[in-house]
Amino acid sequence: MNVIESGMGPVFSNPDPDEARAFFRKKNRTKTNKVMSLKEAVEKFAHDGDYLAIGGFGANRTPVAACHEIVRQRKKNMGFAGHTATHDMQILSAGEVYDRLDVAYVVGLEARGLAGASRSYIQSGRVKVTEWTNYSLTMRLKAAAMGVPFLPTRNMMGTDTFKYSGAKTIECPYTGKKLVALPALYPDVAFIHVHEADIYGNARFKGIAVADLDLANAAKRLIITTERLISTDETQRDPSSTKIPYHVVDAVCVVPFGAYPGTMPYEYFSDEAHIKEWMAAEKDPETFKAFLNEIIYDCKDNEEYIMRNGGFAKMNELRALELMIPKEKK
Amino acid sequence: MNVIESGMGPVFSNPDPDEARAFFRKKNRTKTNKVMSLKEAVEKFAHDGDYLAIGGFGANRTPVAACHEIVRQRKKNMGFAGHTATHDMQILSAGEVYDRLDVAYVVGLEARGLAGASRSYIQSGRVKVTEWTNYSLTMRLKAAAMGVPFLPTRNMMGTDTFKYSGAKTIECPYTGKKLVALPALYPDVAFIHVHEADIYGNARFKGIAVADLDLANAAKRLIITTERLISTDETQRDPSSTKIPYHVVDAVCVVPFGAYPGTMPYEYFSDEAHIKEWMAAEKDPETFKAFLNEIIYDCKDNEEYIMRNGGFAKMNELRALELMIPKEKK
Amino acid sequence: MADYNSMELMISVASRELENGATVGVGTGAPCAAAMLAQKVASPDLVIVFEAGGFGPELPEMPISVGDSRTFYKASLAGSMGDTMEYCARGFVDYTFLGGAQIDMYGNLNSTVIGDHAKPKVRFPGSGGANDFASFCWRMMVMTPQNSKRFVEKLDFRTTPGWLEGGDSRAKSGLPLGAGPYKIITDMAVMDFEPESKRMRVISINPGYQLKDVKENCGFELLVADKIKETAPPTAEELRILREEVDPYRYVIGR
Amino acid sequence: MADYNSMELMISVASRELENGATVGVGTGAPCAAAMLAQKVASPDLVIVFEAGGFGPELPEMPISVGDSRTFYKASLAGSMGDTMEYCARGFVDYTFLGGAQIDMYGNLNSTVIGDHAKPKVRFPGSGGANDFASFCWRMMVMTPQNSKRFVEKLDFRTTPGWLEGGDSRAKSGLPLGAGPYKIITDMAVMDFEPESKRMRVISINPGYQLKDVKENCGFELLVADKIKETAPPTAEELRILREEVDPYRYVIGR
Repeated sequence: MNVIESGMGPVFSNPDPDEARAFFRKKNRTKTNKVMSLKEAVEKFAHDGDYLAIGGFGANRTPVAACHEIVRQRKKNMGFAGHTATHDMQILSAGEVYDRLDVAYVVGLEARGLAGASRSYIQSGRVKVTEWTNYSLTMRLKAAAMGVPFLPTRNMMGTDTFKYSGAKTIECPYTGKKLVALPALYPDVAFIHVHEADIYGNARFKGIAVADLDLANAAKRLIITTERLISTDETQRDPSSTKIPYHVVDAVCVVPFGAYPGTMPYEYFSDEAHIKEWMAAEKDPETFKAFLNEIIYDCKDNEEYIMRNGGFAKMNELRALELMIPKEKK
Repeated sequence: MNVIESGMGPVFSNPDPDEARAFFRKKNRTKTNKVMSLKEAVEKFAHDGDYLAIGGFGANRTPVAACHEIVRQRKKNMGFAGHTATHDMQILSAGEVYDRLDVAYVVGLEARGLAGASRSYIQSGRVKVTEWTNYSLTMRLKAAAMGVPFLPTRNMMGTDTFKYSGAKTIECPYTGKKLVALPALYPDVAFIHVHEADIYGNARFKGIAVADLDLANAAKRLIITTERLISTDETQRDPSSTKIPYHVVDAVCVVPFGAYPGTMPYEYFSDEAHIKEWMAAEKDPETFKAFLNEIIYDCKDNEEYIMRNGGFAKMNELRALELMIPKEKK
Repeated sequence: MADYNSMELMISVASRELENGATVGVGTGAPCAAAMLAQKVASPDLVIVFEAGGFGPELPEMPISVGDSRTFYKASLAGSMGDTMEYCARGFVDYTFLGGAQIDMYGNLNSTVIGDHAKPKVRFPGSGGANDFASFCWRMMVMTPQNSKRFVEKLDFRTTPGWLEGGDSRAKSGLPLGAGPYKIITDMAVMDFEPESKRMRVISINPGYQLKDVKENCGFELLVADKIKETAPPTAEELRILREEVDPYRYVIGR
Repeated sequence: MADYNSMELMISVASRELENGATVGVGTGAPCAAAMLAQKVASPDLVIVFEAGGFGPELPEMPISVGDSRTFYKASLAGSMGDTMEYCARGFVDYTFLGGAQIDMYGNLNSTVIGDHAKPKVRFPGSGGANDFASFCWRMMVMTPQNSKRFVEKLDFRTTPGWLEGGDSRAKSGLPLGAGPYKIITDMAVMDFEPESKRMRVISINPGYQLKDVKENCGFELLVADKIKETAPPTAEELRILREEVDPYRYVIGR
């Protein structure tokens, strides 16, 4: 079909739905207990060179513990989908985990400011970068979830964002209008943090979905980190509440406070003080090295990280903040 | 762009997203009390010649009362999206409401058999018919919901279903694969039946969504019929449970048992005896005329229809059936 | 005279194709009965998929509609039609059972019209989700009574894709690669499709029938496998479960 | 010396553009403050939209992230990024506020890089949802301090579409018709875009500034409306609500 224009950015993953179909055909759909430690799940399902995508939105219902574990295991040369990647990006950049990056929003922390280390890593020129937008990355995951090689949208046109993307423009067969065609994105491995899941992987969360429903379907391997386990009786009682069915899930890791220091809706608010610590530590390489040892490399797991950061007292404070419970009423 | 093949069926609606954007831009988004009678809603929002689409799936969470009211008000020359249209189709055919039809599944009642009157009406040659599939109609609504003129899929190819459709085939700009391009479908008016809604139109339902989420967004005018009203405090308390937000809703009609004689999940099972009555009555024009007078034309509203069909006793029976409560335990 | 009827035979034979952990897209009636039977005999983790959005239910009884509440009872997902079909399109669904008023030698199906489309002699429901399931699911199967009016040389309307014109025509069509018709199970025999020509081929004959019967009741020339087996009849256990648990009111298997 | 600062002025001016029942896509900071102020002054039914999926919340306080729980507090929808952007793409969202490191005379924005893309002098976050909002929402507005380093003749990188190269270039680009930059609100003035050329045009000047200041602090040639008004300063009520209810900790309006 005649392509009108092509972006010059590399596409880091294969949009071919038949290649993906052959993979998904082999995925196990029996009801098997998939509960394992996050350490084991990362060892088993995340490999050097994989294309990685994670759920949530920057520092909101983000699988932070999973990002820590990926860094702790010193994974390298990964591709990464940076859709509003903020604190997650700080962590992955600190470990220099990725060397190719689909960018929608990176090196920023929204209202908090900029993420220095992420920025210097990308400015170092050691990272291949292709530009997209938040919606475009979502649509690329949706295309994969739908089993089609591309989806059309009406954004990006007329900009350098398009020029430095891997997208193409085409003409609508019905209206003759120019449209952007976005190539399907099938991540090799994805992590999504949820409120509740059963042992097979039937998972629930509350609040905004961001891109997680499409991500769950698009990812070739999916690890669920969950605040807590629930019984399969409960997921079966109310299938309308299941957001991610077990068929697409490879591992279930029980990780309380797995989104800390980010926000987990209805559970705990973000620890802004700790994120400020990060931003400060990032400014000096030596300080940052010590800081990373303290909170990641020297921690056995997320529990140790939480305990080093104030434990239950801090978590209870953050819960009160999230629920907007006035101090005096505590 | 080069179209490889084009189906020969007419496309009954304009897939142009800019035309639709101009319409949606003017839609009222203030919080206004939209509660009105179904009679008033149909008078106000459903017009002769409109393209009509309804929610649910044949005889499952289908706005049956709305179909009755449309027939009662003798609407004519409508377009209709027949995605697994079963009992709803029987009603609309009885009223000869439509004269152009996008077909995925019509004239059938699934395991129950065939709908005689719908069949003869279509066989009469007085109805323009374009062929699609269930998924294709869903995707046409999704394209409209996404504000794009078409979406690509991988079904329909190599069949007469494609040949008699309004679809086209195109080549993927990334893989060179042949794909079907489905034109966006923006219904002029749509009806969706739900369990609960507030006065502004924030609506919830349980169980399968079928195509209702995309339909709600694709429709230019949307009427919600609901089993019951809930407070806005409740919809605001739990926005994660809202399936259809008020912004897209034009009217809220409180219609208990509004899906009868179809199934309403967790509320009441279908009245198979009554549907059999229909099928029997359809066989003879005179009998059918009398039957329609009895259950539609001579009924003031859905309440009268329900009362004529056994009232609360019958509804309680159907509830027990739906919840699989053994008789002796009632 | 055997102690089972042809519907019970077809359902039992079909159910044996569904291994544990497989996914199958079904409609109401016999296909659903076959899936339920498989779940209760050898494949407890068979994932049953309904086009309206029910995914992985533990069916408490036969659904009347592929959208009624039974189709998402204790399900892993009460989703949308889009969800179901996206699972299929993504390659997640192994099998589907379909049917029609006519079938040809390549397993293409007609469920739309007899006669001219503009003014049909008989209008049938149309594709529904059949064309979608047949396009996306890896292996399409058909359970049907066999006769020359149903097994035809040429369809009045090709609603649902089989192997299209045979050979590599489907591979060239744009439909997902590697998916297509797999087994045709009739009251008389079981057919597959010859790998090169993609033509329907008799591989086993049901008890009480001869190859002659199978050929006489088919409107096109059937290929015949080198070795034809006799179809294994329903076991006592299959019959008991089918009659007592799957279809106690005999909606599908009849009396 | 006025009893308000330039941020308070910009937020107040911006908030007046948001009529009751309008929809506005915002990020954190000043845009969010303007939307909250509008809700509390004259537009209680203003529908605030966040890209991460929050739709129509009653913001209890300033969100730290466009995805935190405040963005769907008492909302009409806690949806997905796709939901939000589809609302925008469908023409449901009237306004959006965006910003950037650089802006040109057609309202195009750069939030990606300074210098060469392959090895940038400075890497900024990139589009995020900005390109999407600017493509889809009917009227894009910018609140920004004004200086020649920010208001430039040529962007280092065009992240987000304004009127592109002006004239009918946007109409020909494939972007949704009729949408584009609407007002630019700075610490010195308010600009709109001349309908034919689509070039930035001064329409009102803020108290305490002269046209001369506005021109000197802009890296490209500004058009000037026939009648230039003085920008109406924040009212006492606007300042009270802004300081006491919208931003009591002065995260945005500063001290």
